[in-house]
Amino acid sequence: MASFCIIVTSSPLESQGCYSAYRFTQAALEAGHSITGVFFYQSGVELANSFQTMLSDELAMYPKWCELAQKHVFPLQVCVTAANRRGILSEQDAVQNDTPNLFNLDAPFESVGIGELVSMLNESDRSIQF
Amino acid sequence: MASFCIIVTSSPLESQGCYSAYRFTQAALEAGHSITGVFFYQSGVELANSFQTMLSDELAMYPKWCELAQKHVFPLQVCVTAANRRGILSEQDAVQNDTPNLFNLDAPFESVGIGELVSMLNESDRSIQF
Amino acid sequence: MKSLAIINQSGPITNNAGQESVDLVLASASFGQDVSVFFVDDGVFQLLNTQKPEELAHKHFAKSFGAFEFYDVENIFVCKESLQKRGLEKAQLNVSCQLLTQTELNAQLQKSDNIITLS
Amino acid sequence: MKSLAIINQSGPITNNAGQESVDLVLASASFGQDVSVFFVDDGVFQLLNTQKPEELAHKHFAKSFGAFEFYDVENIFVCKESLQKRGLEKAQLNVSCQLLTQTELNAQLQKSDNIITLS
Amino acid sequence: MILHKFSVSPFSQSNLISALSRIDPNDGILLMEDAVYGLNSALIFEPIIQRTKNVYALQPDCVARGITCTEQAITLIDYDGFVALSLEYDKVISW
Amino acid sequence: MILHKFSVSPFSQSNLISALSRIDPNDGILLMEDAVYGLNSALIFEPIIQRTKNVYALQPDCVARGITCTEQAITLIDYDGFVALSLEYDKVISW
Repeated sequence: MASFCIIVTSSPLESQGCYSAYRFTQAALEAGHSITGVFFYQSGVELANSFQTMLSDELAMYPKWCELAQKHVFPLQVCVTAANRRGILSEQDAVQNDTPNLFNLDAPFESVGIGELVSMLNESDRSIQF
Repeated sequence: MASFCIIVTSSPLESQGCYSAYRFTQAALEAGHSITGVFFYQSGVELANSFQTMLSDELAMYPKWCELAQKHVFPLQVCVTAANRRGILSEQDAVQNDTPNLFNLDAPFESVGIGELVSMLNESDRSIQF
Repeated sequence: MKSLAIINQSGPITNNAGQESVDLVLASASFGQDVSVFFVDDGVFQLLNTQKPEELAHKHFAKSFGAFEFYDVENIFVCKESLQKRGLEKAQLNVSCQLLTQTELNAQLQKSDNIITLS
Repeated sequence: MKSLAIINQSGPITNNAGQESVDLVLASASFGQDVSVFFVDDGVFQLLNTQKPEELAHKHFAKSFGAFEFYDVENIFVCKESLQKRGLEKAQLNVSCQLLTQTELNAQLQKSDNIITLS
Repeated sequence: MILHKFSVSPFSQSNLISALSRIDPNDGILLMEDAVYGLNSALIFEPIIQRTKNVYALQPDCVARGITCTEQAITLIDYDGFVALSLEYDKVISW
Repeated sequence: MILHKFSVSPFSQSNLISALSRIDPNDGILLMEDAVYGLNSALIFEPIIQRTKNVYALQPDCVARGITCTEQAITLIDYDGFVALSLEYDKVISW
């Protein structure tokens, strides 16, 4: 059995990548492999925006990722710099801005530095980017 | 002198379009033309996210658009459906969600329906999409 | 009222352009705008009647094309060259439409006051 | 420690990929990762020494390429075919680098444990 | 050996054609997302299957788009097969 | 008459080549943003200037990218010229 690091760099609405990554992760877990974690970078960070509101008949990826990560206990890490550039702020960012309630990056997503990606790559047998 | 409707459909960080639209708008105003308004649609709505935080040496388009629109008094209209899908909520959306402070679409940007685009197109001599 | 041409350039699943094109077509038409819809380049893949976006839990927004006629959107134009290049024939399309050569496409676009592309 | 290949595929101004590639290169290198940087396809335009992104108020992030050597990032590989196709020569490039044929490029990529593309 | 993964339409973007000569005959090629549209045109898939014998297409992405694969040299896989394939090769590049 | 505006790199995306035959000889073509990279290759700009005599490139976008235009048949304009051009034509399409 192998361990995977999943990297998502594509925007949820501008690419199928975020959905493909979800299906790959699901299939890997079902086959008995483990997921070291998912790292969201570039436009991929847009998936972590908790304000996303799809119409009722549209595919909503945010709750799907939350559910999968909580069920199988793997981290959803979001690059803090890439997220801030795209208007995605964690509670810590909000506190620093003196507007402690104004954040849209919440658990199970975590705001991290790029160093966390390096750690994940080193702990995983394989990385796959979507 | 002519009136322009500016349509922005490209993401601020994934395309130069949002910047090109800004320079075009500025040049049109300096030449004595008028701007009926700017309509943000598709990924273009991402420009309206008030949480965007660029590093100090990076180009920040959000304040530039706010300043230009306030100086020359033209509307910055954001399609509500496209914005909600991308995690951009107005105060009205936040009130409806029973979280009245949690919004990231603020004045001078306005959350509107697509009908406003139709009105702007009909009131303008020319439309240009970026 | 001015006329509006809406040009689809992307396939149906890769991004949200198709759905946001439908939103734009129906809203504009319901505000009385004279709307024409064009499918060019990869946009012609939105018309493929064998698509099953449900396979990927995606919404089958192309079913909304059937509603166009109730909004008096009758000008649905498809680029013949784009179809041919992609190995598609008119019988595989999910909406009644007119196939246009590149020259005819240009002529139709000249008739519209405003043109918006979705890609 | 595993080795990491970072492949740049986009020009410098159109999007944020170039800046976010530099962020990734410098952070990975400072965490002791063995990093190689590749410029292929439109990514080679990031290397053009005549660029003046200031003209469009954009940050000149390519100046950070000069810092790569201080982080021990010495493997900077450029696709020869991509340069030729775009009318560029080695003398026009802003960083000291190795030009690779397509076969050599594949061989270098085979050596890296992980590969990330930025486009 | 590398698994080269392509996700965008070869009709609108040239990254597949550009990358082809960088691919070793022992490497693998996976067509998924909009790249499966290439299965509709021999002009596109012929150079691919001539480059390597190891060519795969993700069937759920074909089904969703209404694309059928008539070329015997291309192996259709599902997500389970995709996971297995990513482990058969030493690494995956997402062009 | 239509002004056809192109913004993406013709080296990586095929929309310019695909749209070319849809352009009338009396229409105009504006190359801006990454489309100005096409000025570096005669293979790309020759078919463009053969399609119409009215070909323009946005100079600030060339300067920012370090691209020089050596082809006399292409008129360099700035943003003021872009505004004027958009009014000379009946409408603008952003491909």
